Amino acid sequence: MKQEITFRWVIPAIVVLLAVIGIPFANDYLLYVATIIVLMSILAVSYDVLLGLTGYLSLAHGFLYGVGAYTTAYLTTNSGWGYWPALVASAVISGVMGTVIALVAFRTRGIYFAVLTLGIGLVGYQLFLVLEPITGGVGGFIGIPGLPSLPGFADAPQRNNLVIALLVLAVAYGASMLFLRSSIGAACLAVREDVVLAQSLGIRIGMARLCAFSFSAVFAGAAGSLFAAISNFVGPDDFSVMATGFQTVVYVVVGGMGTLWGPVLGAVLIVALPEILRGASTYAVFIYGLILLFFILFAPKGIAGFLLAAAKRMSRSGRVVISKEAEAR
Amino acid sequence: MLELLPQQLVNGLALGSSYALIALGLTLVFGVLQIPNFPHGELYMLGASFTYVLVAYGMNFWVAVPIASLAVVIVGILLDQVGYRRIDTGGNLSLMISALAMSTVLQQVATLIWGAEPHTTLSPLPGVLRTAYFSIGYYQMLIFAATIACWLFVWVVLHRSRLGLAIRAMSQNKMAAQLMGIDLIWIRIATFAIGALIGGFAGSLLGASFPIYPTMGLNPVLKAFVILVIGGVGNLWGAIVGGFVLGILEILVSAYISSQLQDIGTFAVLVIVLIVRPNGLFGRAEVLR
Amino acid sequence: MLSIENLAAGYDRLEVLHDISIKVEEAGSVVVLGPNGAGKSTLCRAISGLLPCRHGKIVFDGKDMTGASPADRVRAGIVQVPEGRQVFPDMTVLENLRLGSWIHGEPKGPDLQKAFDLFPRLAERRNQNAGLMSGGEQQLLALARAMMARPSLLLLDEPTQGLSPVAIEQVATALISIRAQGVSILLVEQNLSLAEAVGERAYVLETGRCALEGPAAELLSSDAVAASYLGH
Amino acid sequence: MSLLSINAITQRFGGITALSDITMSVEEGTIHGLIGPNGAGKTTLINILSGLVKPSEGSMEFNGRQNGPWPMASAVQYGIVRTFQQTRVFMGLTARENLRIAHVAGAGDANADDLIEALALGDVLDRVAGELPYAVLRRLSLALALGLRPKLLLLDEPAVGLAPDEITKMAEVIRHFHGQGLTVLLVEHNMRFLMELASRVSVFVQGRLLFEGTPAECQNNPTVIDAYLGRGLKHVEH
Amino acid sequence: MKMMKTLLTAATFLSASAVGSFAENLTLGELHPVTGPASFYGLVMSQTLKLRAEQTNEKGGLDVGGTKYTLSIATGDDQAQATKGVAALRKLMTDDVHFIFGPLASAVAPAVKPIIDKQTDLLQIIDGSIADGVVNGKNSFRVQASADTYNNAVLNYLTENKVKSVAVMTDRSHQGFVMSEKRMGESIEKAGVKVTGLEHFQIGDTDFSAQLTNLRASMPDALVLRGYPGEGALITKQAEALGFKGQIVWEMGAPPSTVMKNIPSAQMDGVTNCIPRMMADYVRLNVPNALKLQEEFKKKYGEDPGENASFSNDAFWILTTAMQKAGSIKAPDVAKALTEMKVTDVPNLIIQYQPYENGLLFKDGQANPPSACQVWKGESWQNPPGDKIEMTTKN
Repeated sequence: MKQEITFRWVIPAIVVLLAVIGIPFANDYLLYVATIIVLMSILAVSYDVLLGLTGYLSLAHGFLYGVGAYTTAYLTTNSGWGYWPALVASAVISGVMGTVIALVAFRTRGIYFAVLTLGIGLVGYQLFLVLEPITGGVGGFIGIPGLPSLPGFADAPQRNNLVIALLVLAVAYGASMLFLRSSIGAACLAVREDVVLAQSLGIRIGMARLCAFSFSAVFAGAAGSLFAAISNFVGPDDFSVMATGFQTVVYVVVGGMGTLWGPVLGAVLIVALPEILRGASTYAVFIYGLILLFFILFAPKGIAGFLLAAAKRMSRSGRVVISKEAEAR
Repeated sequence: MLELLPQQLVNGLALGSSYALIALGLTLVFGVLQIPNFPHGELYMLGASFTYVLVAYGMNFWVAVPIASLAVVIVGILLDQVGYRRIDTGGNLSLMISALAMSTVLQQVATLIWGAEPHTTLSPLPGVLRTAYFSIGYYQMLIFAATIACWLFVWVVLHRSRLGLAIRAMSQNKMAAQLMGIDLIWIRIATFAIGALIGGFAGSLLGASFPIYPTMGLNPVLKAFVILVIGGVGNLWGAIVGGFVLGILEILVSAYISSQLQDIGTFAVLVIVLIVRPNGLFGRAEVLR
Repeated sequence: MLSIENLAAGYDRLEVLHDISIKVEEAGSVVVLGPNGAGKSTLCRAISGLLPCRHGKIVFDGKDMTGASPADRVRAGIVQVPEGRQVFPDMTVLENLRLGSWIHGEPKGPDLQKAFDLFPRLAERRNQNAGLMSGGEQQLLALARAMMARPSLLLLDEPTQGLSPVAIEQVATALISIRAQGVSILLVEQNLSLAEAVGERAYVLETGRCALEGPAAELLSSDAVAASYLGH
Repeated sequence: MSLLSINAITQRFGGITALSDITMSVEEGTIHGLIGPNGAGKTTLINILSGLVKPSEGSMEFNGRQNGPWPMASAVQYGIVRTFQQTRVFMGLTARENLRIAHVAGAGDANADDLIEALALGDVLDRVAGELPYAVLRRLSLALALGLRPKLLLLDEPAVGLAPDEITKMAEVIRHFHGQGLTVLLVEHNMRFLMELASRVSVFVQGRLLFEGTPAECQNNPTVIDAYLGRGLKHVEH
Repeated sequence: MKMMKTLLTAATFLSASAVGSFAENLTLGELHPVTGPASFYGLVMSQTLKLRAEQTNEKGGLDVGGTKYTLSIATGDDQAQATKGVAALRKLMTDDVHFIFGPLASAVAPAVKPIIDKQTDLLQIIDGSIADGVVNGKNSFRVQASADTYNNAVLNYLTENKVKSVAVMTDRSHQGFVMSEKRMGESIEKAGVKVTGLEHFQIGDTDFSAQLTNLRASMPDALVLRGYPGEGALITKQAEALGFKGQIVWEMGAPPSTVMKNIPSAQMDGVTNCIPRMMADYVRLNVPNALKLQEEFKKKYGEDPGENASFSNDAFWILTTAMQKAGSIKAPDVAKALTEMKVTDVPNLIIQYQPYENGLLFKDGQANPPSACQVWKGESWQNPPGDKIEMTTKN
């Protein structure tokens, strides 16, 4: 447990460090891939608050991510909003949408919850296609304004994108940590571990999981909003259940559920992997599937589980060494 | 437009029978083993692909169908042994992810072997029955009959055979089944084999009317999950009824509202069903009665 | 016939049984008594193979069964009537009985007849779903179902649990007639009257250990058992 | 004054009647024992009182409040808290996180230090519950319930599976909190343990309330002895 | 963290290898789906480009302003997905690639457009996507037809054959077809042909009976199908089964090999496909350059080049010719040369582009490949009797 708390700080510290070192030198491609990784990390971290804390598997988050993206696209292109208000609006609208979905979906449990949110995700994807006046239909939005420049990054839009995405990730990560430590977070944990016991301790389980769902929806919206501005283009394909919705689950599970930092590593691995495998293009998706299978079969606690176990071993062997020294004296 | 209703209903039944055929194997595995076997869609794809290959090498279609289906059974059993048995106690989530991972792997293997281009086995039974009110292909009628036959087959196995007795016992009370001296591993394998057999058979037959390509199983299996929820997990009769309901519903939405809203209609019904009845239309307790 | 030597078993980190040794003679009947939490059900599960032994040995008919699967033990003749009856609720009485004879294939006429002779009520309800029957009837069904496997050792885990005195009497009568057929019985019970009616030898478990052992008649009438139950 | 009164509660599951027409009351400030052979309906009663299951018939009053039983969350709010026969804590979380959940859910500012000291949990706070020894888990699960500062604690077999010295410790803990004004309804099979603690005992047999009295009365009442030991089968032919 | 490191090293390694170290090297990029569901379209295009580059190198390289350049093709696999396409393009750009062929997919073209628009030293020649609004005429050109050219082919067919009424079914996941659907409907109506119904389906659908039943009831003379050949074949079969007796008109790239894999050839008899002329069409019309590519492609890869090879082939020649004309391998110079390029300037073209004013190849970045209708007969598309091609290039 102690190790886990340490990791909670060490991993973000490493990310920040890498960013500070890497950003000035990285080329546009690496910056872009890194930006996408960060976007997916925002999704993954906030989604972990739902999946990791409550154990409810939602497949509707691809849709919520899309709601954020389309909201920003619409507001900045058609209504002339500035980016920052559009970001807030996207998060809020996605949050509200998420809350409505949660109110409906939490009537069910287990596999029914997964299938219901799958249905919502599929309907949502179709809505992006069909509601052409708002979403641009299959053509989507072209020409979405980019992210506003931070001071000092005016000449380097790619770096600017990455820095802003990192800032939002920091907010998402911090907010998730606060959520985890809050009374609602504790209540969510209780719901995941043992619903009956949680109830017997007087926890209003409905409220707890609703909060977790809404929380994750807000940041899914924010991530979507960033995606729209960074891509300058939004089309329905990125928001299908199989694209983003299921991918998010994969980040969290491969990374290690309920740890917050694990899902970040999951997003890093899963997004980076196809890029690394670009050379082995024909086999890329195949290898990707095998790796996923490997994790779920042999490392069900994800990368986080690996690291924690390794850390534990190291600290243990460290202790042994120290005690031997003590004996020698 | 109402004068088209008979034809549209026939269309719905034809579509529904293809859905039901796929849902049948899925619901069996789900009902008995509580495994959301997402790669059922890929078993369906493999049934179709194997048949295509065999026919391409000159084999008679009707000979190829059982051979391809049996080959799929082997794949199905392998899936279970590799991907599910180890994590059986790991909970729904692990099973689901393992399922999706295997789904991806199978799709990719198929792409590497056969490429991504769609192809269709030539229909062994062309021709159309035309009446005053509707027309329907002979092959569609055959699929309809095959759906009912498969349901009967599973029903007979479950309710009239020793194996079925053990499968039902296992689905109702694993511990007690063990105390009867039943080897759960074999029952598990048998259940998967039957599920895969029907999945492969479905693909084998439907590959002669639908295009075959590596991701062809994705849509049908999503629909099958919807049917599963509507019809009740593990409820065979529910899978058939649910399949037909979904088929007719899709056709009616497409015909009388808009063909753009076909999918929205389907999934909206799923959402509404689950809102009204959180455990599915026919409830959850109906496991393999 | 059955000999349990220094058995230890439990769940996760909790060891429930420590160092238990019990013997059942050919055609003998043994009762294991004890208050709740003494480890009676754990003992049953260890004998039938649902729970692995951590320590010790289970020998049946001269064969070491310690690592055998539940199915192998059933085939060897150890058949358990589990606690809480555990009939298959959505199956008919007849189907439950067919499952009972699983290791011998489809039930033979005489086997079924024997079961129905023993429990005429079951014959009347052969096509009714087991889940719809009363607790007493379910217990009789569980017993009949176990007999379909033609056990040489019948293992019963608290068959009187939650039953009315009338139902308990029916169970007792059935057990006596089963014993008369030469089937060995290992009865794990809390209810002394059934133990008195059926048992030859008795063991008393207390917190996972054998506290007392001796001829049933002697042991059961002694105050020691009552003390162990009622905390005198 | 009775803190809890149960009025004609009946519970049926399928073809089986688990409780029939139970009427009894628990006085404020007492430790009230509940005994009976397995399957007598004791746990079912606890499930009903704590709001886990709804009874088929009947009602209850608690602390002047009528129209119970209430759903779990409300029951806890009114001061009825239960423990479980099987050890139930949040196995994946540390002891500290476990306690945090309980305190957070509680009404007020429970004196955590007293609780941790009384239950001797100080040394294990940062360990994951799933790795703790059984006896500690039993105490932790009790701490979760006590953290909510209940008026009435429904204890379902707190001593089950414990070694004799641990049982003594458990009795001390219960007495400690009883001394602070806690009312306890105690289901227990370990008679020595129960008889030491309880001032009144109700005996359940087959879902019925057979007898109620002091522990000594129970121990010496022939019907209780027969029912509890299951003696009194006269008609079986040998 | 090891992962991150691996990523960094891998990326550095890849970029280093792609940039190369000789000044005479010139890398041309392509965005095509060489894996994934659309790979059977994309792979052929990639192969054609590589074939052309190899041949050029064998002849001593591309001579631009006196310098000989050895050509290499850097493949950006977009898997026909928007985000993958953007990443692939960014990677190519990072690897110092300034010329991009592609993309093929209509999902990718709009996604990469914002990036390309912003670049000053990047030139794109689209050889696949027919999506609306992706060509800017500054640094983005298209040798493939626009959706409107596709639609005009159909319109011409309808008017020439005096079709009185028509029903249209469109794949609603195909950006180019969907976005131009309304325009197409209007222009058909304007030409005096009644549109009795506009229905939709989606790629991967297997049942079209509801739409077809409705369409059949509206009794159109012709049924136009816009999408991909897998669904096209299936709709054709189902339409016949439901008793539709009118003319079926396809509007899709439909290689005979794919068609034959999905429908018995006899059932295809008489189906007409109205699209820009493609590879096989030029082969049948004995356009010498087409025959040459066919032969060379078959020799190297053992297969026929497939429908889209002509676009990739011509994109290659148009770009390299523009470089030679500009005497520069700077993208803006080459773009300028493209704007001024005449159809007759480029040798080796397969497609007989119809020149704009002054014989120009591009107008606002869009080239104008001729379209025509072919009729299925036997085992492939056949040019209708009397069909002949007006040669606009030196062959």
